[in-house]
Amino acid sequence: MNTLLAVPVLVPLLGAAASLLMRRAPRLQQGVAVAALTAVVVDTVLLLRVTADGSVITSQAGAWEAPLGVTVVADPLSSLMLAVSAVVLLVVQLFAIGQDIAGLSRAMPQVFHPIYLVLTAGVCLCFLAGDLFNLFVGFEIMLTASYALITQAPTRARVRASMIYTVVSLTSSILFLTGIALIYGLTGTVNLADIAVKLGGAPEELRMVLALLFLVVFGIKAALVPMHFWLPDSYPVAITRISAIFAALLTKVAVYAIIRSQTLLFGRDDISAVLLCVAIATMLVGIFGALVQDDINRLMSFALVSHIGFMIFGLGLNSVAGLAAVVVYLVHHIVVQANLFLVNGLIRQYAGHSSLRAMRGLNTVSPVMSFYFFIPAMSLAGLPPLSGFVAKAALFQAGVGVGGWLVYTALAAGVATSLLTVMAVFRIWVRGFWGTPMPDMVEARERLKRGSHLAGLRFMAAMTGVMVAIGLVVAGAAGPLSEIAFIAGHDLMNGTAYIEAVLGEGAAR
Amino acid sequence: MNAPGLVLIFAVAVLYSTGFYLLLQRSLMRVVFGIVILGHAANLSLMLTDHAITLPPLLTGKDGPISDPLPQAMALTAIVITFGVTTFLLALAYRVWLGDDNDEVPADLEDRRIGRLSEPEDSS
Amino acid sequence: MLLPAILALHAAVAALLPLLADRFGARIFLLAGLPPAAAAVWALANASGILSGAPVTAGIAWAPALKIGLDFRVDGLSLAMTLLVSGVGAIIFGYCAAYFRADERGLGRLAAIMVLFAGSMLGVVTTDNLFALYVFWELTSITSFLLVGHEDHKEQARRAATQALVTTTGTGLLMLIGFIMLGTAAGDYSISGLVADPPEGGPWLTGALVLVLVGAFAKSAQVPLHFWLPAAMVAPTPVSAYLHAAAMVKGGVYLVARLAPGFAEAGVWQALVLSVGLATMIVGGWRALRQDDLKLLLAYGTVSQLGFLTLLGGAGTQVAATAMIGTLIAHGLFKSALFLSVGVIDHETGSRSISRLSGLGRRMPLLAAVATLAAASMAGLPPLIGFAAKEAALEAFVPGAAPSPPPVAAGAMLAGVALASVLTFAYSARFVWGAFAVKPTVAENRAGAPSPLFAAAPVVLAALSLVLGIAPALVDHLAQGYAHALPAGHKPYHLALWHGLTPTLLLTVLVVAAGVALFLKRRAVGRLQNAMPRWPDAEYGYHLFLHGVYTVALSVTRRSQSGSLPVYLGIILATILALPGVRLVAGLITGGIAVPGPEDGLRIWDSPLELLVATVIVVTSIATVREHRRFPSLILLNVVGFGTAGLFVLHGAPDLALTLVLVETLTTIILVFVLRRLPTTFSVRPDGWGKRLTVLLCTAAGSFIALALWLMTAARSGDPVSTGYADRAGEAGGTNLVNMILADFRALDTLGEVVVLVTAAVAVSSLVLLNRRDRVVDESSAEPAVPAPGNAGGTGEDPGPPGTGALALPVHTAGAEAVGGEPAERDPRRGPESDAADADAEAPEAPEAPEAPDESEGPAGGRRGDSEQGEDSDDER
Amino acid sequence: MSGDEPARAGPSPGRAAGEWGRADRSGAPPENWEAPRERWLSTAVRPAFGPRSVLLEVAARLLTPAILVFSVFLLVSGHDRPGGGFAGGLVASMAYVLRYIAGGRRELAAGIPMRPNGLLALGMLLVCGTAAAPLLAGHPMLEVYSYTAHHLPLFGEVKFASYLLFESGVFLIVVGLVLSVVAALGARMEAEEEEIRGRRRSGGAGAAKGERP
Repeated sequence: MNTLLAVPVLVPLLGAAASLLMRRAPRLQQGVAVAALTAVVVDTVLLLRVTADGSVITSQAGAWEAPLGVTVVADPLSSLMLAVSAVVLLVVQLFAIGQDIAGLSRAMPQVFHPIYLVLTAGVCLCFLAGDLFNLFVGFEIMLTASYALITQAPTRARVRASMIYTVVSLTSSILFLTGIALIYGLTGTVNLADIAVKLGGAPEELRMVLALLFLVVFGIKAALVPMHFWLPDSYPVAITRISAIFAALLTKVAVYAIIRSQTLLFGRDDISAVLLCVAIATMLVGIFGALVQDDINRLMSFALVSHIGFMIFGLGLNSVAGLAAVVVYLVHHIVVQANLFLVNGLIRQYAGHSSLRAMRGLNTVSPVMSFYFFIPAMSLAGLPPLSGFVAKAALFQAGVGVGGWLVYTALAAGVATSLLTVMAVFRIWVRGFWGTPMPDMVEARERLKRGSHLAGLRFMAAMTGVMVAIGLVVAGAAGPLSEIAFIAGHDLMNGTAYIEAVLGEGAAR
Repeated sequence: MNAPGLVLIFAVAVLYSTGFYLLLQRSLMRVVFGIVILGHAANLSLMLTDHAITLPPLLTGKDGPISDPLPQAMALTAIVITFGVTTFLLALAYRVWLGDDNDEVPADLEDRRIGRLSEPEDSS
Repeated sequence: MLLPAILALHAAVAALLPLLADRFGARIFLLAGLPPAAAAVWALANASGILSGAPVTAGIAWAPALKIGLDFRVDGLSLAMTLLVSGVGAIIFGYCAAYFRADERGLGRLAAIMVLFAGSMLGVVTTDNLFALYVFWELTSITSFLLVGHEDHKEQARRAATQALVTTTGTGLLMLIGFIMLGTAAGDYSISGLVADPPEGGPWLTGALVLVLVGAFAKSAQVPLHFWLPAAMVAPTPVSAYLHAAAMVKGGVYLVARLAPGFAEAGVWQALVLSVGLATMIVGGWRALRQDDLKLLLAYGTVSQLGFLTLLGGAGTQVAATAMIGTLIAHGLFKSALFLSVGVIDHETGSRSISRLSGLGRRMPLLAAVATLAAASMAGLPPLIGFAAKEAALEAFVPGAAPSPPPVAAGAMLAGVALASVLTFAYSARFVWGAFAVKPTVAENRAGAPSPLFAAAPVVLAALSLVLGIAPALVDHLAQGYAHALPAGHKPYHLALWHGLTPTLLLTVLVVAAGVALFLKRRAVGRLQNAMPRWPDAEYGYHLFLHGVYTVALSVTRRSQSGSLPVYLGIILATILALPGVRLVAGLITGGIAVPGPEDGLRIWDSPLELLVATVIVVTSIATVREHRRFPSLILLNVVGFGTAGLFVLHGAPDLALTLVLVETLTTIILVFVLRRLPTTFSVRPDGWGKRLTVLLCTAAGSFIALALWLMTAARSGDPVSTGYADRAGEAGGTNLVNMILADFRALDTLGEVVVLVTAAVAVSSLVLLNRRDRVVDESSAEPAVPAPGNAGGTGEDPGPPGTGALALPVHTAGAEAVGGEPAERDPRRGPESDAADADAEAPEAPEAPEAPDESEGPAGGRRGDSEQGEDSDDER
Repeated sequence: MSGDEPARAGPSPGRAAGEWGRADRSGAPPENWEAPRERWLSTAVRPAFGPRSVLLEVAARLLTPAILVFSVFLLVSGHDRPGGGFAGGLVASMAYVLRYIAGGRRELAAGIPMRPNGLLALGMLLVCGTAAAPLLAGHPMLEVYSYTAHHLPLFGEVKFASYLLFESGVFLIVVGLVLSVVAALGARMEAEEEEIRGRRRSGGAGAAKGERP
């Protein structure tokens, strides 16, 4: 158990340290990165197997018992998130190596691989943290790595975008720290399970204030409306591999933090009404933003914001089915979002940009790429038989099961958002993929076919294909996935298992 | 008996307020200043979760209540993290200035472009 | 379990086809026809068992926890639909092999999607799980989107495809909600279970049924959602024949018929189904009467017939059900035959316009005969299957013949059906006349007879119409398989050519007479139609919807997404005040949050020293805000830091104070490094409301946090966990607790912290220590899109509208030095200055322009030609 | 950590090129943040601020070993009195910052024993290695092992604990961070500024001889 829980954090960090020493040997760096990520994938899959039955496993860093030392915890939710994230991280890493082979990362200093590994460790630590301050540290690792990554190959646009990104993230970090101070002030502990227990004796109104404060803190990072503005201004500007991983993972980590804090810490108070209102606003504002964008990456970023709203909707239902739906949605969305951004990277190879206003006929230029786009686009739009449909069916089912006028409003917003998502993603298809191909795209294709970049490009395309396949597997494995999701949802609603695993039998009272 | 004195609470309020105000400025350097001040504010908040005037958490055998070491450790961690990140922000600000020759936070161009549209570009 | 295997066969063949297209050309359609043929054969082989009341079932678990399962159940209705969908499908695939040329673009893709469509349709009509039904249902929407948009270089095709997709998926989502409501109410997502044991009535059920019916109506092109179907006629003709005559549009009818046994009694059901069906029937027939394009004529005819089918399927009586199955089969056969005939005509003459066709009856006698036969079936003439079905339909609504609908409604229905039959007869006649007659005003077309293979499919389909008409017992068998589930009428009814001299026969004679008259007076009818006011068009509503959505989207985005960092941060602060802030104030007001009094913690300060240091901090931090010169403000900032360190000392935190002083010193030094490059003063915001509001916002946020801190710490009960550290210090072997926490008790935090430091250090150096030439890396050289020969950076690529790329400005680096030829921003969308963006916004919409000529071809042309009559002149945005 | 070693003044440009530049496949000129750009800096090395002060420079050189010793003391004694890896690292880096301020980037380059990146990587290896080592025995990460030597000459009883390794890693990383930031935001900018100054002059007169008249 100790090893299983330590590997996702320590192995990438060791890899990063080794990789920093190998700046002169990019091949070696790539090898180290792939090895480390593979180890993480294997480890997290094992972790998922252990926790799939709903058991919660813990490890006490430094061997000090729970409220004193830092606890590392894996429950079904965190190990599922870990496993999916690890797989996506690995595939994006391989895509990046493809880009390296194709010579497309010429101008980047050789720090991508170490920082990417640090990002991996940060993401894993966030999912594993059983301690609020440790969660803060995990967030900081992840965010600092993301600051470093978003400024890779700094054009002026990127520098501008990362300024917005960095300052907003720093603000949320400061607020997070403030929140920790408040929680410590009230409870005298930072261990999540311990906080959960001690908050029980605190005045309800103060708990509510904390719940809302933490919703805001994590909501900034999860890009909840009205705190979403920074995301569409920053993600699309980063280079492909980085925007892919950001879009796939970073907001999801924040969503995970929202789920964890709102269920485990503040679960006994009901802020569903706030959550549902936020969800409605997020779904609609996000997708409205997507509809008027001309840049594919920006469109996808707005769609990302919008679909975070779906997850908050599920959380706001405050039921096992709702949480299970969120879990399914998270897994689906991580894979699909990464996939779409990778495809956008491929599109750039043909079009040289990602603007829909000067893009036509990609369908003819590269049928394979169109396929790679179409599948995740359908999935994002929630069309069957892909993972997006499963997630949406789960969510709507949970919503109908709960009922109430606010939930019905949210359902209506969800249906409207789904339709608008269809319109948004198929707008990309109709404008960018259909039509007579632009002459320079055809030229580009011919040049790519002859060029020395072919091997790397093929590798990139293959990795995109792998991601598509993973998306299909998620859809096909909807059975086991939803089963784990329900177990996770049950654990989250209950909380006893988590608290007792950390603090010992009977701690949850 | 835990709550800190009102003077300190007032100091925290002022620190947060000034930090936020600097953060909301367009000048990049003032934004950096804002982050630095907010860092102080957050660390001070952590410290204030504890009794006031007390002995350091050193187990030297002296009598008297010692201060709570955990917020101190967390604040220390936070100070160093803030330092690291602030230096990055500074480098970034420098680079923005290098690119735009302007010590101001630039607005997003695509947002402004869309902001100028009066009609939807396509509705088909 | 054979059925899932056949479905899988569809998918497998679809995956294979694109690979084979290059080698086999249009012949791949013969391969593509195999899965539907297999399905039809399977259905025939199982027919006797199924019709004797033993449905075939199969199931594949998918997500049992979510009640999503691929369950199949083939009963009488499913069998009829399977035979139609797969049987007609197989014939049409054969036709495709002759229709398409080998050099058709995307042939493999087309074939693959058609097979996928066939598979999805088979799924729709055989599945027994509501979710699975939705899955297959939406798959047909998507495949039809791709098929309609097959000729994607035509603007018209793209538009029609999008329209069909938006209409069907939008309503499909409503249907999904309806399904979930039904499933939740019944606790069961199996259709057979739901129909056998429908949930209790009430507003819940009403809502669910309305949602489900909306989805079904949109799919089956019922008024007012019918507009997508005629527009979708831009698809290749075999596709239209398959999707828009035989298969997809029957989906909604099928769903209505499928649910009718369980829900026909519900009030809203009958009202909706009967009124919508009736309206669709008449509107479609009326519009079909005046189309010039043969394909559009058939499309509106299909709309009319779909209304008819909905009416029959929803009526919920045995006779109506019998009539529905009969009409379903009849319509599938004759409408496909007619579409395929139009395809042949189009293929041979290059036109489908009535006003341009003449004398084809002489040139293509076989085709003329076949089409006439099929049209006669459509018109309901004996001895064709269409006649038998229509007789049954009229019989179903003879007042008093069945317990429901009530006599008055039945009378209205009967009149409606009769009127629609008249219209049907008239447009059928007009079709035959328009396609094959010799028109004196039109030059005779010169076209050869089609090849036998080409004509085979319509021949087979028309022949089937005839055979089944002569021997309606075959269809009747199928029909009874479904109808027996419904409440019986006064006497059993069977499809037959001769029932004796019944009132319905008389009605048929009247219908034919009126139809003939209507056809002969077609000019007068045309004038009448032109004279009538234009009805509010649902397509107009669709455009209104789109325009509304985009306008709302734009205004929301324009208002919310300002692109300005201070605004974003201000909104974050406002959110803090609005959520936790308001909650805190509310708690204070209601008394839910206790305010500590003097006896439990309220005090001004703990030592005068504290007051002194706090004053220093307060004064200097406010001074920092007010100071606009760089170095003085830096010094003030420094004092704030040292003041904070002083407070730490007072609070017994020497470690913290030491670290803070060191960090503060270093920060200052590094700030000096950068600050000396920057202007000597910071930019100042003008005084005014904006500034006052900012001050207010920040003060409020700061006060909220401080207040919350005070209240929270005051509310703590019990000791913090950290008291445990002192007890364990001996074990850890040290006396400085803070350091022991950092290096031992909570070393994981420290580990993370140093990782942050490493990352920040690497980030700083990778940001600043770039090579000179890379200092501001060009977008496309960082990720070169296309490494153009002779231009390694790929900077030569500028696919944007001309003029924007040239606006890249040289970048000024430190001081006044300009890096020459700096290709800063190549992305055409992101001009370096707002001027560039302006120019961009005003640039003409290049992508659409070259496609204008395309619109004169294909169905678009037909529709345009039609518009002189004042119809369908929808302003296409 | 070695102290001041004037003998190793300035790595050769070639070595620097290898460290920083080779990885860059563009074939661009190697990046060396510390090696002087000889073309522009043939005669003078400017300190970071103001004119060169020999007194300050000498004082800085003399102080460096003392400061470093003090920082190591802070590092080692951290468990019992204020100090520890952070404070120690910060103090140690202060020594270098002082040298940089006094003597400019060349003076800084002369003083440090290792490139900042190496320090960072080494520190991270130490920290993570210490954290991961207990896993090999199946124990939780970061578990502390200690060994007490009872009869050491001169020192008597001395305890070696694995957290000391951990703290040393922290120490190295803090020094590495400060050095790379100084290198990036201080020395690098300084070099740029000189380059610009030199270019301006060479643009006018065609001869870029030195800094001062």
